[in-house]
Amino acid sequence: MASSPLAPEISLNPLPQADGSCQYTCPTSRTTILTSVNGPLEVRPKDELPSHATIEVIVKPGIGVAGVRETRLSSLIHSTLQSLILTNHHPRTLIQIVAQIVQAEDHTSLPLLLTPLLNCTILSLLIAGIPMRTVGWSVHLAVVQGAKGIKGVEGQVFKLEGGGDDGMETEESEEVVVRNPNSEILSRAKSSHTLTFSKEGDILLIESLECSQGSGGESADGQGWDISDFLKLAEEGKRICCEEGVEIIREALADRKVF
Amino acid sequence: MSSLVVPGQPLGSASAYIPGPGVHIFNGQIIASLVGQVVTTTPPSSSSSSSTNTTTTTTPTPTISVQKPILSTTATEEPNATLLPEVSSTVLCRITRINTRQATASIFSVNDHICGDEFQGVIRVQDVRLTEVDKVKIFNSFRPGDIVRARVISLGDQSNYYLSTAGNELGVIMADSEMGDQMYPINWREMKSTRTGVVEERKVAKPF
Amino acid sequence: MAAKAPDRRRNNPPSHGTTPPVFLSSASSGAVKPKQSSRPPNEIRKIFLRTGLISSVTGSSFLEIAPLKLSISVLGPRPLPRTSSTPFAAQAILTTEVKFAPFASTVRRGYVRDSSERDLGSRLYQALVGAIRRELYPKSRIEVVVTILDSEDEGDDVNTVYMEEGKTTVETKFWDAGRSERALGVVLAGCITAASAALADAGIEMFDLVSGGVATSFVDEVGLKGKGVGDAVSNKLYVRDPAIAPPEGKVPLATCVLGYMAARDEISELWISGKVGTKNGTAEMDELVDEAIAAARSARGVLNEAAKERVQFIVDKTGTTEPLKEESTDVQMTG
Amino acid sequence: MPTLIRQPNSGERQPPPLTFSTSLFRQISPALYLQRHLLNNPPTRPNGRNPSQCRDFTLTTNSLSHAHGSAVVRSGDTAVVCGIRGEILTIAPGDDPSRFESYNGSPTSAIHACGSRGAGGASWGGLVVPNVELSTGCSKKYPLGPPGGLAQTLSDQLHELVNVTKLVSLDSLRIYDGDNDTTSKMKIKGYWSLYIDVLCISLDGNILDAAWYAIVAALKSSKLPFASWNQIEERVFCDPSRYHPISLRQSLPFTTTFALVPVPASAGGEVGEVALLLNDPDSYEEDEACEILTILSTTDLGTAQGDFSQLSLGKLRTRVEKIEKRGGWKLGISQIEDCTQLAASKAARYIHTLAKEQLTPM
Amino acid sequence: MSLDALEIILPGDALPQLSPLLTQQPDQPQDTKPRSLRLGPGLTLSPSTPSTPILPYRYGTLNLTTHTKRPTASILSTPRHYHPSPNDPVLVTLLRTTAEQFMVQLTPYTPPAIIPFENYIINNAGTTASARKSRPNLPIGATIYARVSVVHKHLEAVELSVPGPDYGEVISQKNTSSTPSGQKTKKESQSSSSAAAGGTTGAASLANRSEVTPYILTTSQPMTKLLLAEDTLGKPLLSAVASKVPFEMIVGKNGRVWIDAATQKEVVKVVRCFKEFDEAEAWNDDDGGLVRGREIVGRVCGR
Repeated sequence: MASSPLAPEISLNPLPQADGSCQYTCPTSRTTILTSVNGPLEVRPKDELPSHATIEVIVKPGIGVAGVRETRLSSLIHSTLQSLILTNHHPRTLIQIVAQIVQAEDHTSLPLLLTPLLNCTILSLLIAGIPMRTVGWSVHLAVVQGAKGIKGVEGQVFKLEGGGDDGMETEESEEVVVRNPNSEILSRAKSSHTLTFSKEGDILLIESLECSQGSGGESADGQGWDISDFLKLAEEGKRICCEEGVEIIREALADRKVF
Repeated sequence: MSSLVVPGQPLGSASAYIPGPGVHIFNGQIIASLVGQVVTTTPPSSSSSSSTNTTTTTTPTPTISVQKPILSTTATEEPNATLLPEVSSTVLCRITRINTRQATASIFSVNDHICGDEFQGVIRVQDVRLTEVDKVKIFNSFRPGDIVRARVISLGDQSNYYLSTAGNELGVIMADSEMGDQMYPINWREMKSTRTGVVEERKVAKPF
Repeated sequence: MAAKAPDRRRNNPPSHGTTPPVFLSSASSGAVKPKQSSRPPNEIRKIFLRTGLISSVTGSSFLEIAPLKLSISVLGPRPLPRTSSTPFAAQAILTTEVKFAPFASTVRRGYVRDSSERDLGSRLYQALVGAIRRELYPKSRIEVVVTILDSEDEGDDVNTVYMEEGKTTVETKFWDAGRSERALGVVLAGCITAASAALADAGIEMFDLVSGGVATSFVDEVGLKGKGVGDAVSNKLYVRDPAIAPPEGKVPLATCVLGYMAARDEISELWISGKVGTKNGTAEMDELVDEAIAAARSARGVLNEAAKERVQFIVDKTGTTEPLKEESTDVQMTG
Repeated sequence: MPTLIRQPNSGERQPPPLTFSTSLFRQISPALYLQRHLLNNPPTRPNGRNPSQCRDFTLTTNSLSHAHGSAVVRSGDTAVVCGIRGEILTIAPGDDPSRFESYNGSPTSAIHACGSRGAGGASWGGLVVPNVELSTGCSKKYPLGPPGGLAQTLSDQLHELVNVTKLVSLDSLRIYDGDNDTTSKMKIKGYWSLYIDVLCISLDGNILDAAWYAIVAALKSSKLPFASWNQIEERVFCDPSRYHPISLRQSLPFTTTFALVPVPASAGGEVGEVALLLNDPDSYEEDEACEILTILSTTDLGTAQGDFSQLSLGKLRTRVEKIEKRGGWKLGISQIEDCTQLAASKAARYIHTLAKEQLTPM
Repeated sequence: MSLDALEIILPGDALPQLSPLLTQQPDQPQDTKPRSLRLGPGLTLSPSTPSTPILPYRYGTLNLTTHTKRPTASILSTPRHYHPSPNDPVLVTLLRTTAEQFMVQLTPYTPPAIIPFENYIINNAGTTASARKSRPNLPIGATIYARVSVVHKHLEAVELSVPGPDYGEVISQKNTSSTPSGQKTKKESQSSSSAAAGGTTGAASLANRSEVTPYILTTSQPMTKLLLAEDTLGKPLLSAVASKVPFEMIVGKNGRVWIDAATQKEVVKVVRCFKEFDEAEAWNDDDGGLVRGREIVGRVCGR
């Protein structure tokens, strides 16, 4: 069903017992996430909110025990979902989201994991029929300096200004943006931007950070990027999420018979 | 301006004063139990019923108490108010859960003072109003999110205070409608939404 | 710190663990002598105590005695946790927590409470529980949380190694039996005094303020040889609020720490460790306890001033008409 | 006490107004109380500051006797103590030290390239280990006990900040064999591992900025003893007489945090909601905010000494190293632009206070 | 956007088809009251965005019924979880009896629902169960067929009611020769199809047999919808099964089906047909599960 090589492989409701579940594999960053959503359930008295549903997000790592990094991932997802889900429909209940990182190149790299986690969670919320205000989609863009030898899937690598031909040949010193890069490209990237937009184009989550290499100290003095570059990138991210992202969702849901 | 006293400081003999708040009695002495100013209030010299039972016929015995001034600022709420709901104190609370037998609420202010923490109280169905107690429906009296003025009728069990709204000036003083717009009271059992004009049933407190 | 299991809820150090730095000082400079405190034995060190610094809790205080710095916060009468199965509590339940900051002592302490911290916590509970009028606050709990930011250097010389022509000897010059009790004693006394100030600041009614006092009995080093335990030792020196290094040529015998209610003249908590002779009944012990009480009484003076100072500040402020904007009272931490 | 009358905005018969004291009104409907403040123009805030004004802060460094470096930062009612302790990491003979050489392979992985996760254990860290402790009775909202969600998120954010900014130069943490003044490639015998422990004394919102400023100030003021490998004892020993500072970046990065509060604004007839940016929110504003925006930026003020505050910040080049925006959907992307201006002015004040503190070391 | 029913609506989509219903039709005479639009499940009012007054909050297809005198719009979708809505027929199990109501289990992992005694009507005369003597003593775990009466997000429990003798406790009619006083067994439910497709007639033949315990099967929401719509969606499967094995069934919208047949073996056969059909998600096929249904029944019921 993956119309373009960039589109993720999505299988809906792989888990029969869960209210809503989804398995999401990003072909380019080779990350696979399995999310299950259950709700509205009975909530523990101490987590109960008088007029809202409590959203609980649990991220389970691929290796080992959930640590500080997983708690941060679940708190980022929780704050994004807080603005998507209509929690006043089911007050004093619990909406529980469990996301298992099935396969990832680097199990602790936040940018590599955040985008697949968000997309997979949104899809399984839709399937579970949890009341939502709107739908969102996330994309991970990496800015790479000197893009020689980056073998990306067709359409994955593009230049910002003109966004012109996304052919493979790129000059040496030129800055290029790679969509949903894998761990190897990310390690050579200058900066990584995880952007999540809602269907109407409102921005839900930004997680952009500098990721050049080096042993720190004075050698890292010149790093950082200008805010105007970021704004251009955000526009591009918005286009990708609002147009392609929503299309992917509609396509995924289309083949499920509804009656 | 009287000087400040420290807990443990004797203030006078127990026979000379009636102990008010902030003091305690220890082998015949009135001892301060708070850091603050000593305040002696003498009851009105006219023979009020309380003074008849004191044996001394001379000046009525003053009550002595120590008051710790509260840092009440508009910017921060009073952090030092160590207030606990006591029996028969009027409290403001927010309804958190309702079922057919009782409404659970969280108390955030006692006698118009904000208390530092929120205590949990329960309004049982038989304490909602004075008249026709058995025909009361909790669902038509309170809704989660309503602000209710109630009176503490007992310390209750270990996690709940027992509250009652039996009284005209007790009940819902502020509520949002089903759609979430503010509502204002039109009579003692109905409130009207400001935006849509929808009427909803509540046990309303008399506004003035 | 040995490579124990990683803490799931915190950032962990590198996998094969790290060890505290060990100092190698050449023998020629000799062990550096800890500077002798010049104050007379019956005088306690200067106490810096201020209350009401944390606005988001009911009561708080900050205490500093030379190296020891600790911050206390009191969370006023709070509701009992809803699901607690405790029966109806007619009076407030007091809970005390004492925690050293990881950087507070020479050897870095972890985040999980060790035995000495739990011990301090229970002793602080004993000292305070009697003084609070708990029957006024039924069905509630009062939490006293102590964070020790900097403490005595009770282990300073432990990790100094002395190199003598190629042979390194690990020789601890100043480790004696009563050292850790003296250090923890000073910390406990500070906690008791500061906790009473915080409780007073929180406006919680108390029978009396509790101040902490420490005293140690020393005896001449030479006089001790050949004497069995318990023999009457004549020239005993009592030092109130002892510093970590014993006075010149003296060896510590016993240390006494107590929580003392000056107005009621009652001891709420007493802890004596070391050697106390019982030759002539409890005379020796009484002397030591009297010294500690004297130390506690002088600490009580500072405590009264600190408690009043905050209320005086409010009285002056509320005396004025314009709504009070509580400006941030900053903390001057002297080095 | 001034009474704020809560008027229903329409309805044919004017119902009796409800009057509450300010603090009661703030307790009953906190969101409305904040909106009432932000709606009058110029918008004011309950704590008396204007929306783009951050709290004034005080800094004291090196006031702890057992830490290699320490800083106390108090910004409004948020007070934070940061202590830095260095410990020795001895490289096992067979082990390859190169994994400590760079700020690890993938940009934000908290773990070094090899063996990132012990079997079944949580992740092992790099050389610089920051941690935040909130269960010190710093606020009624934060229960005692093991670190909860907020403390763990903060610890991870600080770890990521250390990795992203690459503040500490890793080669200043190396321990060589014998005296290392000869810069030839000496055999590396061990590393300094820095434990950065941030204790929150009082919590009133926006603890990330205070914690990061305390870490930068503590690192700037810390001194490590000179360590070298001792052949005889096969161990690393330190010299009590020779201390050296840790070498950091010249242009210091700082974080600035904003809270976005939805305010009803009838823009163009349509009653929509616009988000108002509040700089340096306190805990009340943080609770009411729908979004939190944090910007990590470096502003090189150049060598211009003198009083920083008059510098017109427009011409200074501010480079952004991290943006984190979470929750809500009201932030206009263009609003981030004027956030970087505010970040630059705050950075100037941070550097100014730090310089003043360094000149008068304890 | 054409009103094609199969087009997927996502939460937050604008719904232009509804706007003509909301605004006063220009051609309608002014005096007629504007026909108000009733919103069914899936749609909600969103006052904060006046440009799109009606907001879908679930994905699915738009179901607009304008022919009735009050047009209703809703989003048709089959979430996996049963969301109770008023007067749904449901099969519940009794958890415990309190002073004034029965506590019953409607769906797993949610707070128990309640049947107040005054809603429990035990005979045609309408006498309720509130009087002690007229209250049926239902054993714990008894299956009750009831209807949802009050659902409200603030009410802690969903309120059910037993509107008449056709509802109440479900006892297989066969092995209790004399029915307990006043308690009608549920024999002919509106969805029982035993006599439907030419199988052996009526319940009489079920009367005189050895001990047979009926089976309560938990089915997915789509399967429940299929079983409830006997003559449309459910026709292929039910007719296939009924042709082989006469059986009696009561379907609760909360995803529970009570199945009874002449012998225990037949009960098991019917249960296995339904279970395999559900697990194979045959209701998702284009032919409504006709082919696969028949194949499953053939395999399960043999000859």
